[in-house]
Amino acid sequence: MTVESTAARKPRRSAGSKAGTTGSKRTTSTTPKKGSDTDLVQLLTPEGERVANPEYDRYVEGITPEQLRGLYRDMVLTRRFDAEATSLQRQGELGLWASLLGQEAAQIGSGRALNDEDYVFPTYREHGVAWCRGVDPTNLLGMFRGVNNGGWDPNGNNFHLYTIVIGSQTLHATGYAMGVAKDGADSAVIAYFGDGASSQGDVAESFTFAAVYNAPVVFFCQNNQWAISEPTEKQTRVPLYQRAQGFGFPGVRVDGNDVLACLAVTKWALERARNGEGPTLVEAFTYRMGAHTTSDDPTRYRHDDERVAWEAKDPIARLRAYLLATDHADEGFFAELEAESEALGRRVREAVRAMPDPDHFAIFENVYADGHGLVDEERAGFAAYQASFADVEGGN
Amino acid sequence: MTVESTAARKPRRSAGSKAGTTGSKRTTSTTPKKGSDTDLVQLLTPEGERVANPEYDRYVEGITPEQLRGLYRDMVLTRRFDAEATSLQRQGELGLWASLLGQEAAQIGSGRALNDEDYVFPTYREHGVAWCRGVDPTNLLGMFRGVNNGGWDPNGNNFHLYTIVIGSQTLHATGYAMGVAKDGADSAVIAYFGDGASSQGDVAESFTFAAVYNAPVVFFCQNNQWAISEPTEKQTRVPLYQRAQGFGFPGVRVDGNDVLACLAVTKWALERARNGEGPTLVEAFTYRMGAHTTSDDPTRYRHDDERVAWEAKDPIARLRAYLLATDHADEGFFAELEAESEALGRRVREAVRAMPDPDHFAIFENVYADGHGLVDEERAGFAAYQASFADVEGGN
Amino acid sequence: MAEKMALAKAINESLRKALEADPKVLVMGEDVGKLGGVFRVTDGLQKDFGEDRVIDTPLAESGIVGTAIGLALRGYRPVVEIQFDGFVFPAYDQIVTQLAKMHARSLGKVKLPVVIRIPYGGGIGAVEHHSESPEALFAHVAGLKIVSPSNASDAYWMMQQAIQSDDPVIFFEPKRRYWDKSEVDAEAIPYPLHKARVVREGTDVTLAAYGPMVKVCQEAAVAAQEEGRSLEVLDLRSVSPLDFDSLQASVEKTRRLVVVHEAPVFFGSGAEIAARITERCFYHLEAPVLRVGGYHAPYPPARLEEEYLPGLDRVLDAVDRVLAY
Amino acid sequence: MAEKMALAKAINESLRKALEADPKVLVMGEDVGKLGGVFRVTDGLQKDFGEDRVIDTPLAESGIVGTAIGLALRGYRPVVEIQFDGFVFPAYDQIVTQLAKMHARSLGKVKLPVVIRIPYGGGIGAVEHHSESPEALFAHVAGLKIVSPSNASDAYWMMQQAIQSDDPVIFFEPKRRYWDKSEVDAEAIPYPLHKARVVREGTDVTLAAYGPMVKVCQEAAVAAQEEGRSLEVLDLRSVSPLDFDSLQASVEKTRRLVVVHEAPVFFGSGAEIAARITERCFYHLEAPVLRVGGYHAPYPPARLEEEYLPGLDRVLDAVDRVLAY
Ligand SMILES: Cc1ncc(C[n+]2csc(CCOP(=O)(O)OP(=O)(O)O)c2C)c(N)n1
Ligand SMILES: Cc1ncc(C[n+]2csc(CCOP(=O)(O)OP(=O)(O)O)c2C)c(N)n1
Ligand SMILES: [Mg+2]
Ligand SMILES: [Mg+2]
Repeated sequence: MTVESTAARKPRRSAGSKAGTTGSKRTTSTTPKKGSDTDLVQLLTPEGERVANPEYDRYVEGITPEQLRGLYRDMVLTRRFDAEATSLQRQGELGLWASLLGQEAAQIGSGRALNDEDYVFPTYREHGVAWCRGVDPTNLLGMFRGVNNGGWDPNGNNFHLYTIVIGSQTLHATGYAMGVAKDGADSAVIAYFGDGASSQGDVAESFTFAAVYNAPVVFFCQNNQWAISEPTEKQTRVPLYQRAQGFGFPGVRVDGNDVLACLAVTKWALERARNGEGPTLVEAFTYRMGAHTTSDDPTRYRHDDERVAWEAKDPIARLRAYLLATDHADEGFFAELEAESEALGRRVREAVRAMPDPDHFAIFENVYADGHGLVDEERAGFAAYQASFADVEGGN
Repeated sequence: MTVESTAARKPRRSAGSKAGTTGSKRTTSTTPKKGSDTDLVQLLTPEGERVANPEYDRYVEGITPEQLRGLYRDMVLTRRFDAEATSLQRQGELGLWASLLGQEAAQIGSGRALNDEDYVFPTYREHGVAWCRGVDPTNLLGMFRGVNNGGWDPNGNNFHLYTIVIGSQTLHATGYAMGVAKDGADSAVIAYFGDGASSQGDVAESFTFAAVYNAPVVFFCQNNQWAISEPTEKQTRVPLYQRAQGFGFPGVRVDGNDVLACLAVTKWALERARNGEGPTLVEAFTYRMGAHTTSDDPTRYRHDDERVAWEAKDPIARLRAYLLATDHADEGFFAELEAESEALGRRVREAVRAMPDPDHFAIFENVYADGHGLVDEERAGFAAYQASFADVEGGN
Repeated sequence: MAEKMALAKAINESLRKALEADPKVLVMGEDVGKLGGVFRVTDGLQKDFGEDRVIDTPLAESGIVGTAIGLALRGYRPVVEIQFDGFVFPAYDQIVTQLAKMHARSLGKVKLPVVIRIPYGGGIGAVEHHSESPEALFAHVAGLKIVSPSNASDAYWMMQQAIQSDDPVIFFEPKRRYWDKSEVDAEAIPYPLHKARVVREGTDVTLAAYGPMVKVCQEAAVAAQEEGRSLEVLDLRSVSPLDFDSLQASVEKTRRLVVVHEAPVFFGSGAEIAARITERCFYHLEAPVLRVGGYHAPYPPARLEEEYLPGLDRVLDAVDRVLAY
Repeated sequence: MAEKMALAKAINESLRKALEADPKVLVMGEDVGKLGGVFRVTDGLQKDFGEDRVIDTPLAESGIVGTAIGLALRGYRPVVEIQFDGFVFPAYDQIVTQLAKMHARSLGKVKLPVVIRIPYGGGIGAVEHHSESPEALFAHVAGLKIVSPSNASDAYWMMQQAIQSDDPVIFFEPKRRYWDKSEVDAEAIPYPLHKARVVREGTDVTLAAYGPMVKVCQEAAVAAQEEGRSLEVLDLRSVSPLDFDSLQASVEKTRRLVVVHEAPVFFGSGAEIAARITERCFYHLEAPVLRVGGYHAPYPPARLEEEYLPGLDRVLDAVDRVLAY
C-alpha cells in the first residue's frame, strides 16, 4: 500500500524523504521516524509466551491466576455477546451491529485497568469496555435495534453513551477530565477512538486542551488498521502513537491483541493521569477481524489473507495458550466458561426479542430538560392526529 | 507564566512530568522534550553578526550585497507602510489595522524565498509577504477601510486573499498544493498562520492531508508569542515546530527576526516541496511588537519590558548593523531609502483618501457566479426602494 | 436511448460522464474509492479513473471541503461526498465562511465550482445522525445553491448541471430513493436546474415538495383522487434558489398550498415558502399555507421514524385541513 | 436599587453574580481572562474568581464547546464566549450534534446547562465575519434555546436565567447595543425568559423584533406616530421558543405584522413567524406578514452596512406597504 498514488505517479515527486538535506542529523529540526515492530509493547507473544518488559512488567506484577482467568472470561464472554449481536442483526432483530471481533484484548485490557471512579468516553464499538464497566450488554443493543439512541445512564457506571460522530467524544472526555482536575478528585478519564478518528480536527483539539490544562485523560486509540474501507495509510504516514509528542505528552504503541500489555500500558497511563502528569496517548495496534458493521462488505477492499494473518495473533487464543502452559486454568474452567457463554448468548437473545418498541410519544420526550412551548404544541397536535385515527377505527 | 493555574493550584496535579516512570529512556514511547534556544536556526545575531550554520548556509551562499540591501529595503518599506496604515486608522481613514510591526524579517525572508509560480495563502497580517508578491499596498487597505472584503485578484500575484477565520486557509493551501502535485507543476505553496491558529482543528487536518498526499506545501507559522491576549503557553506546552513530527514531516524553528535565516529555512522547505518530499513546518520565532490590532490594548495583558527585550532583537536594526559592518551599504543608501519610504507613505495616504466608497449595489454583486433569482429580486426591490427616496428628494 | 435505472446508479453514471468529459473533475470523500461509497454511488469510478481523480480522503470533513476549495482555486472541479447528512457539520465552517463567500470576497475574481453530495433524509431504519435533513441550515446562507432530485432522471441531469455550475452546489440525495428506478435519457435536453416541475396537475390543492417527499406527495394525490380531490404536485427540485414563480402560478390556480419536507417544520423550507407565497398570493389564498414536516425534536430512533416522518396520512390530513378553510 | 448601566456591564454584573452564587459556574473562551474579552464583557472576572473559573482557552471553538460539554457532564455550568458571530461555525458540529442532542440521547439522564454567549449583529463598522446574525441556523435545531436581549435589564436577567436553565442556551448579545445604558434592578422579579414583551402599545401595525432591532423598531414607532400611525412594538426576546401567543394577541389587535431582524430574510426568523402567525391569525390579518431583514448576500463591507441593515426608513417603508393592503 503506497501512501498516495498521486505521489507515486509523478516521478518528480517521490513519496517519502530523499537522502541529503533532510534527516535526523539535523538538530534544529524534528524529522519523523518510521515506526517498526520494536516500537510495540508486548508482554504475551501470539504463541502465548510471556516476555519480560522492564518498563511495564510492574503494572501486572501481582496479577493472580484468578485475575488472568478473569481477563480470559471477559474476552470470551464479550466475543460471545458480539457474535450473538451479529446474528441477531442477521435475524432482523437489530438494524445494525458494529462488531468488536479481534479487539477484545484492547478493550478488556484497558477496561480492566480502570477504577470504578474513572470515567469512560467510548465510540460505538466499545462493547468490551462496557462489559468491564458493568453495563448490561442488552442495554447496548437498544440503539442498534432502533429503540433509542443510548440506552443506559452514563453516570450509572461512569460509562458515557456511545458517540457516533467521529472524534467528538475526545473533547467531552478532555472537558470532563478538566473538571476532575478542578475537583481535585483522584480519578482519571479515558477516551476511546479509532485510527480513522485520528484525522478529525476535534481529536487534535482535544490533545491541545488536554496538554494545556494538563488534564488527567488517557487517549486510547484502537488502531484496527481500517476506517471502513480505508487503511491507516490514508490517515497518517507515521505511526499514530507518535502524534502525541508534538502536543507535549507521551505516546506509546501497545500490542492491542495482548490483553496483559494493554492492561499494563493503560495502568501506566492512568497512573500518570492520577499523578498529575497529564494526558497520554495509547495506540493499541489491533485488527478489525470482521466487517466495519453488518452493513459493510470488506471483500470489496481487503484481502482475506490479511485477516488470516491476524487470526494467528488472536487475543483469546494467546491467553488460552498461556493459561494452559502455566496451568493457571484447566479444562474444567474452559468448559464452565463455555456454558456461561451460551447462557449469556441466550439471555441476550431473549432480552432483545422482548425489548418493546418505544412509545410514540417518546419522540417528544427529553428534547429539553426544562420544556419548550413548541414541543408541547407539537406533542398535542400529534396526539390529536393519532386520536383521529382511533376515532375512525372506533367508528368503523 | 505557568502552563495553567488549574494544575498549579492542586498540589496533587503538578504541571509537567515527574521523574520516574516517564522519560526519553523509554524506547517504546515518545516523550516530548522542552524546546531550548539552541533549537533556533539563526544566521544573524541580534547584534548583526553572521554566524555559520552548516545546514542552512548553502541556501544564502551566493547572496549579493545588492540582494541584502533589497531585503533591508523590503523590511523598511513594509514597516513604513505599516506605520502609515496605523496612523491612517487613527485618523479615521481605516476602520481597523493589524500591524506586522516586529515580524518584518519573518515575512520578507519567507516571502523572498518564493518563486513567482509559488502560491501564498496568508492570514490578515501578511503585509510584508504581500509586498514581496508585488501586491500594491493600497490594495491591502480596502478591507480595513471597509470598502471590500478582499481587494486584489489572488491569481494576479499568486497571493490569496486575506483570511480572517483562523486556520481555514491552511486547508485551502493544502488542497491547492494537492492540485499542484496533480498537475506535475514545479511550484510550491506556502500557508501562513499564527501561534494561536495552531490550536484550530483545521490546521491539524491540513497537516494530515498534506502528509497523506505528500503535498508540496510549507506551513509557515509566525509564532509572535501572542494570540490577542493569550501567550503561546495557552496553546501548547512544547515548541510549536515539534507539532509536525507526529504527522510525519519535519518541523524547524527559525529566528523569526533574522531575515537571512528565514530566507534560508524557507528556501530549504520550498526545495523539499519541489523535490517531492512533501510538507514542512517552519516556526518563525518572532514577536508582535504592537497591539493585536488597533482595537486592542496590550497594556491589559502584557508587560512593557517584554516588548523592550524584543526590541533589542529588532529585525531591521540587526540587518542594518550587518550591512554597515560589512560595508554592503553606505549612508547614501540609507538616506535614499528614507526618502523612498516617505514617498511610499505619502502615496499610500493619498491613495487611501482617494479610495471611493463602493456603489450600494455592490451588496448584490458577486454573490453568485451564475446568478440566483432571489438576489435579482432583492436587487430590484432595493433599487425601487432607493428610487423612492430619489423621487421624494426630486419632488421636494 | 432512455434506460431505466436506479437513482444511485444515475448519479454514478452522471459522475462517470463528468469524469470522462473534463479532466479537472475530481471525486473525493471517505470510502468513495475502492468501496465505491457506502451506498455504492461511486462504484467502479476509482477503478476506471484512478486514485488521482477518485480520492479516498482522511476521515475529516472540514479537511475534505477545505482541500476541495484549494483544489477548486487551482482549477479543479471537485465533487465531494459527505458520507451521511449528520456528518456534514464538521465541515460547516468551511462551507459557510469559505466556500459560500469566497466568490464575493474576491469581487468575482475567484470561482469555486465545488459540488457537495450529501445522502440525506430518513426512512432507512438507520442509527442516529444517518437520517437528517439539514437543507435549511444551508439555504439561509448566501453563496450556496441547494438542490435535491426526486428521481433518477433528475438525479442524472441535475448532477451534470451542478458540476458545470461555477457556484458551489450542495446536492442533497434522497437516500431512501437510491434504489427507485426510473427512465434516464442521457440524450435529453435538460430541464433548468433551479426550476420546479409540475409532476401532477390538479386544481384543488397544491402539494409542494422536493427529494424524498415528492413520491409521498404523488401517492397522496392518487389517494386523494379516489376521494374526488384533485391535487397538484410540484417537485421543487431546488431549495436555493426556490422557484417562487412556479409556486405562485400553481397557487393562483389551486388557491391552497401544503408544503411537505422531512426536515423539522420550525425554521424549515416550508416557513420560507409559506411566508413568501402568502406575500405573493395574499388575495388568492383561501387558506393559510400549511406545512407538514419533522417535529422540533432530534431525529428519533428507527422504530419511531414512521411516526416522525411525513407520510401519506399526514399529508392527506393537511389537505383536509387546508380544504376546511 | 435600580442602577443605570450599559448592556455589556449588565452582562458582566450578571456573570459576576452567577460566579459568586454557584461555584460550579465557569466562564471560558478566547481572551476572556486578563483581557476581559474583546468587548470587556468579562472584565475583572478572572482577577476576582481566578484562572480556575474564568478560563482563557486555546484558540479552537470546537474545543471550547466540546470541553464545555465535558465539564457540564462533570457537573459544571460553563458559560462559553464565542468571540464574534462569524467564529461560531468551527463549533457548529459540537453544538448541533452533541450539545443539542445529548439530553435526548441519554433519555433525559444527562443535562447540559451550557450557555454560549455570542456577540452578534452589525452596525459597528467591523471587518468580515464580525457582524453576522446566525440565529436561524441554531433555531432550526431542536435541543437548543435561543435568546437575545435588547437592553441592559433584560441582558442582566436573561443571563441569570440562561445560566440557571438546565438546557443549553445560545445567548446572542447585540454587540452594537453593548454601550447603551438603561436601568437594571438587581432585585426585581424577573420576567419569564422565553416570553415576549410589548415595549410599546399600538393599534395599527405590530412590529416584532429582538436584540439590536428592537431599538430601531421603537424609533420607527416614534417616527410613525408623528405621521399619525400607532405602531405596537413587540420585543420577542426569545427566538427558540418563539412566543407565538404574544404575537397572536398583538396581531389579533393590530391585524398587521412586520418582522424585523438583521439576519437575511431568506430562511430567517421572519419566515417562521410569518408562516405560523398566518396560520394562527388567517382571518385576522388584513395583509401578509412582511419581513424586513438582511439580503441574500454575505454581510457587506462596513461602508455598505448601512444599506444592508434594516434601519428606520426600511421599517417605515414596510409599515407603509403593510398598511396599503
Ligand atoms: C464525523 C463523521 N464522519 C463520518 C462518519 C462515518 N463513519 C462511521 S465509522 C467510520 C470509520 C471510523 O474509523 P475508525 O475511527 O478507525 O474506527 P473503527 O470503525 O475502525 O473502529 C466512518 C467514516 C462518522 N460516523 N462521523
Ligand atoms: C475561528 C476564529 N476564532 C476567533 C477569531 C478572533 N481572532 C482574530 S485574531 C485572533 C488571534 C490569532 O492569534 P494568532 O493565530 O497567534 O495570530 P496573530 O494575530 O498573533 O498574528 C483571534 C482569536 C478568528 N478570527 N477566527
Ligand atoms: Mg479503525
Ligand atoms: Mg500570534
